[in-house]
Amino acid sequence: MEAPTRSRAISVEVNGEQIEMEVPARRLLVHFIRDDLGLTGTHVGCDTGNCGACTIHLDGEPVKSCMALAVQADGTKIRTVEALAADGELTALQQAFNAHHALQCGYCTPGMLMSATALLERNPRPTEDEVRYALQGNICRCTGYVNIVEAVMATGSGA
Amino acid sequence: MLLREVEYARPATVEDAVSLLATHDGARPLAGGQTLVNVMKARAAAPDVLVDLADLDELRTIGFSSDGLLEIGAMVTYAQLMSSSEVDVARPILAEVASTIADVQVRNRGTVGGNVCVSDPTNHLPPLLAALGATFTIRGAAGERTVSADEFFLGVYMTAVGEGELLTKVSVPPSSGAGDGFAGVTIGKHGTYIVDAAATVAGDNVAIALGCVAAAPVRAAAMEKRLAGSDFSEATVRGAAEGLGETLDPPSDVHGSADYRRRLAEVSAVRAVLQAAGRRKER
Amino acid sequence: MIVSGTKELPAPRETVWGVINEPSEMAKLMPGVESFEITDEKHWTAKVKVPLGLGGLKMTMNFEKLEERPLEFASMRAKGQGVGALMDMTTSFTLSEVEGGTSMVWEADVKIAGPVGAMGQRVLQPIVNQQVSQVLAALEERVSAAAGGGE
Amino acid sequence: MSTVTEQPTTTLKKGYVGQSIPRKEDKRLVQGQGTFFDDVRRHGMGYVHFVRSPYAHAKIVSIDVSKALELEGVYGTITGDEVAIHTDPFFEMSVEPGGNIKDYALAVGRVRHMGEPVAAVCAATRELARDAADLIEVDYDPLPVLVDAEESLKNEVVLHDDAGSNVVWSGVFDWGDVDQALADADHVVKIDRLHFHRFSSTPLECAGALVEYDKGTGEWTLTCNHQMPGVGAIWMAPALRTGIDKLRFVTHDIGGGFGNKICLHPQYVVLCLMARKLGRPVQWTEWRTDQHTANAHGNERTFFDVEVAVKADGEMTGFKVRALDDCGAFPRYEPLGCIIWAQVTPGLYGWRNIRVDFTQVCTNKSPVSPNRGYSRMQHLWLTERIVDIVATELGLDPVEVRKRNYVKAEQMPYETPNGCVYDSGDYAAALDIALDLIDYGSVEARRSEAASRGKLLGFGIGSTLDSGTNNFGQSTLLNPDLQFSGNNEAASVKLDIFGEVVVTLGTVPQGQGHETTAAQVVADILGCSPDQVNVRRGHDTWFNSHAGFSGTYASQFAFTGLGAVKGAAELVREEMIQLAAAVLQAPPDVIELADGFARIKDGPEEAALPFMALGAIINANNAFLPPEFNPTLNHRFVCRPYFGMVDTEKKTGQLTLTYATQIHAAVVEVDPETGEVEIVDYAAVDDCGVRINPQIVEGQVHGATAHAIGAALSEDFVYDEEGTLLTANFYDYHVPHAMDMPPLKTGAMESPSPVAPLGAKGMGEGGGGGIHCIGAAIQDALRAAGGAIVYTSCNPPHRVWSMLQDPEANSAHVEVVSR
Repeated sequence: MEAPTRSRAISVEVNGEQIEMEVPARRLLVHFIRDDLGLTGTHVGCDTGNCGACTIHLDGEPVKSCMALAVQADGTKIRTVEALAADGELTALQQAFNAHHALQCGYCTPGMLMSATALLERNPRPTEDEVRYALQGNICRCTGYVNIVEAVMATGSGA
Repeated sequence: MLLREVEYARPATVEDAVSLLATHDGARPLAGGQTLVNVMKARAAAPDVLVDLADLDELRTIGFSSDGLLEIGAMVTYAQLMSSSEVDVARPILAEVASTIADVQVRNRGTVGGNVCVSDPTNHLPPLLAALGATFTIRGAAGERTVSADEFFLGVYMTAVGEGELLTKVSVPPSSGAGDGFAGVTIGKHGTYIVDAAATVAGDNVAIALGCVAAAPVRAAAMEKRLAGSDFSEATVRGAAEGLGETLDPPSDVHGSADYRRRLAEVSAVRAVLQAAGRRKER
Repeated sequence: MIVSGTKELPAPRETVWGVINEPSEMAKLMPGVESFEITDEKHWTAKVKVPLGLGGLKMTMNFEKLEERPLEFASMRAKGQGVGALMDMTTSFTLSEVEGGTSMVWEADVKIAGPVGAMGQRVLQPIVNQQVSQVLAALEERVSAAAGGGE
Repeated sequence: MSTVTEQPTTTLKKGYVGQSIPRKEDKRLVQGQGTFFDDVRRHGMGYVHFVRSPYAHAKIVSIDVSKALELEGVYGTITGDEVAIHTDPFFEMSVEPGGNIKDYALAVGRVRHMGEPVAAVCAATRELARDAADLIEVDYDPLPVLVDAEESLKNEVVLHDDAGSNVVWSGVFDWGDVDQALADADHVVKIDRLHFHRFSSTPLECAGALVEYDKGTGEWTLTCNHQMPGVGAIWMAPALRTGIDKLRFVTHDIGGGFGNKICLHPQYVVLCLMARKLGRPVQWTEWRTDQHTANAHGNERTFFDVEVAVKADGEMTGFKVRALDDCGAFPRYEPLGCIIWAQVTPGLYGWRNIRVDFTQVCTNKSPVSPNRGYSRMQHLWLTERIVDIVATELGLDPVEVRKRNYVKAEQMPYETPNGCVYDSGDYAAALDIALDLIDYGSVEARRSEAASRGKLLGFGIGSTLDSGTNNFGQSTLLNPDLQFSGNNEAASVKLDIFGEVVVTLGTVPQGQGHETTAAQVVADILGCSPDQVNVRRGHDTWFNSHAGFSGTYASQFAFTGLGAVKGAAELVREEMIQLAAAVLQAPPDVIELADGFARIKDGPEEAALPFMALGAIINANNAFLPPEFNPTLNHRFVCRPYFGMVDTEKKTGQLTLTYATQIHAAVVEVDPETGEVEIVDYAAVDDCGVRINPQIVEGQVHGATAHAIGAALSEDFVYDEEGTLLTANFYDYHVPHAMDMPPLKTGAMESPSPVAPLGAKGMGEGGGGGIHCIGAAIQDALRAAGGAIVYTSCNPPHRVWSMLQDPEANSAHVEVVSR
């Protein structure tokens, strides 16, 4: 049984690429993603785990990366907003966000896209209530959510 | 947002976890981290050693004990509760309440064990499990013991789980015809509760537990007695709730005064009991 | 935040007074005390790791006796400075002789600032109550030990 | 490529302007490729953490940084003593006593609000800087705390000894003859107290900056999210004892501003000192709790002794009020808030007799800064509360009393009692659209249906004006010695060598889509597609396309920002036509710019020059041009709105130029047992003149409404008597999320502005209507349960519940004196 350590070598698949790195045990996953990996699309908007701007996929599930330690991600698969249009081709959801003016400052958008992508992967044709329920953990201060909900539902119905 | 230095270990077995917890001063289990990591970010409190329970698959199972109790592993997440067929069959209120805890992201990580061991008065599960008559199995160097909800919930961030011990599972009696209810007032939809109440009506008896009004869940004993064997009509239930507020000494804060919480306790108890009574099967 | 109450202690007033008036005794009652140092007759400091359930809260507490009327009344002020919290607490004890021991009326005015304060007021009040009840339990234990077998 | 028909250049060709084209900004933002200040790294940069006061009011006895400096990886510290030596206090705008306040970049000798920065420490990593901050020992000696503005007026506890009083500014505004109006009135409605609470827009991205110091040139570069660099530099340069051009502000993408990123100069000055002291780049990121406790709150304002003159037929002829504004520990953008409300003195109403006795004081709370609707929202809330209380007390219908008293469309442009001019609008028509959207006719039926379910239904209207394009001359009504007046914004447009149109803005967008709307305007003027127009992202002082009042604030981009773009584009257009005429040997008036070509109208196919040709000639092939003909195809234009002078005696004048209308209406259901309020129907109608990009306008209405609903039902900065902020982060400061927000119905009208360059009015700060209409709807719902009067702007469940328990105690002491 290994003794507790102050830092730890972790191996994480990030957007399809295996990353090995020694990280301090106290480093938050969101800071590992932003500062160590330079993937600055994932954002920090609060310090109590309420706002969801730091939402990524961990082993396929949307989670808030500000409430996990980087060492907890050892052995997992992580997907961040940068992976959505990895081949340069925007996903239907990203295009719908543009078409429906579903973003203004864009700071909550990465987290919003990761939550909505996870929803659509599980429920391709969500109702408005299901969309709002899925996005409840993602705060936006610019849009009042009107166009975001519209864009997600439009993507769902293939409009 | 930036934690103090901390040591971290990720044991492979429950025994290893228990031994790590026993041998390191200031060691704390790390389950979903949806409260503990926030408290560490605020540097409001700082464990010296984190024992990550992520690899203890044994604690992630949901099943039934030999005598038919629903057994929920301490590391079962809220999302697992929501999608579990065993829960849906045995005690669906658990999934119903879990589905209103925080948001999708938190429910994917937050665990039943974390919720009850943090024992924050505003957490959803302590009053619910108290009303359902759940029992809590704790493993330590001296072996395993099981305690009731009254014995488990001692105060804010304080439970029967001592230094060097680990909660392994929560056992919940199947409803077998009983009706369960949960009601209260939240800060925003599906937000943190200002006051909540859980109720279960089995045959002629009702168990009512109130949350957010003290350091641990409070049983509305007088109201339970008054309702035993009653018709559970709205008038009867409202009558039985009178005076409940005065028996409480709830905190006051920016979301409500003690007096507001006393009234909400009565309103929540009535609504939970009526919901539970309405869901009884064997009537 | 004001917390108050009465506590029945199974010991004569002299014994209770002997404990609450003696800095070295009072220091031992604090939950999670690690070390303490008597500066002078009216001042002492204690290094405390308040067991907050989610992790210890390290604090240095500076105590100062304010007022005392032997066997009847004592009040003191404790200023705690630690990482994550700043505490300023004034407590008073009023003793009265009752059948079978001493009745102690206590009152504490607790001000907490800093991150712990920000973790939500509704959690703070019960935490303070818990810490106070632990101090009272320790006091009762100390007092009955002193009254029973003597030192 | 759409065909563009030729029209005189003064009015825009109907082309891209007016269309909801998708935004250019989105491509990068939806891929996580935006650049926010915290994304930018520099080699060897240090992370800064501020040590902040846990006390609301205390003397600083001593600061010991020695332990922090011994920590491995710590680069250095800055304390208040160094700030007092190396910098001067920030420039104060008020007259005495407020003008004597000393406001340094860090607390000097005394802390005046919880969270106030006391020292800064810089280290190799974020975590180390935070650890070092815990090692800095500050010894405080607590002082008595002031958290109530009325208490502050007594000056028993004085925050700023240099000022000797807590009063920042006070004065009386008296227009018309309110005493006569009250004497002639059939009813005088008296309201003794109304309170507008303290909250803020809490942009999701907190404040911060990366600051580099160039030792050789003595220049600082701030990669930051300051939304008003023009004024930021005016504060910082004198404090740092340097020239204004030594401060280069660079912004890329900003995660929301809403006014809360205007007063960042204190922390930025500390970063400048740290960068110079350590000789390395330094970076500071503010966390959410820092922003709530110490960055920017909206003005908290209490109104006393309101008296309203009402005629028998429901006409309201005037009102008087005593206003007390709490600006927190330091007047940073204040006391401008003491006059900005006067842009909308009568609200939307025609009363001519208004007296406002206005006082602003300091308290031991976070300093205020402009917050969406700044100071006008507070005053408009007062006028709407007056109208709804008058209607309730005199049994008038809230729709009728508004229609009777609204300024009428035929009176536009309408001069208000204090000399502002409402440029255009039809308030009654906008109200009708809102009533239609919310199916006003069915309200009573819905009220009884709700009652059958044990719920109290209520309907409310919130009419508001979004005054846009600030005349900084209004500051001279506060302090005649101030040397600020007028307004300006700059932009540059150039045609590059390969025919690409490049635009640089002086404004600082934080989500308003300036790159897109600017491209629409330029495309229509130059006759090309917005895709051909590259609007550079953000603001950069080195673009040299900014002016003294550059920034994005006060709902003025549509006027000054796009006005500058239009001006610059028209200069380039003129030269393109002259150049094409010279090359094509034709008179200028037969040349047209369309589809990316300069060509002879209806001329032969080959008589058309692509933009690339013009760009190439000027930039790389211009020998054949006659010596005296020297087009540059690169122009900077400053849009300077004309206000005329203000009258400091009568306190009158044009304080702003455009007035966008927003009428909101809400239907709510109140749970009488718990006080919970649910919005069951909501409509918002906007009239901001010509809409450059309708979808963007609508987005602003949605966002502003969400801010209002949050403020009306949950967002409140509450302090306890020790000055501790009880809602210090999103755990207790509840911001509406997707499930809290009701579906919003929106409507729009277009009353073009006769004064704005494009007929487009600034808009975006009119959301206050949401606070007004929800308060009115709650009051309406409670009429059936005791009739409590809504006296404050934030009504969470516990407050609505207490209004139900004791209607009398909770209603403002409203009294009607009738003749």
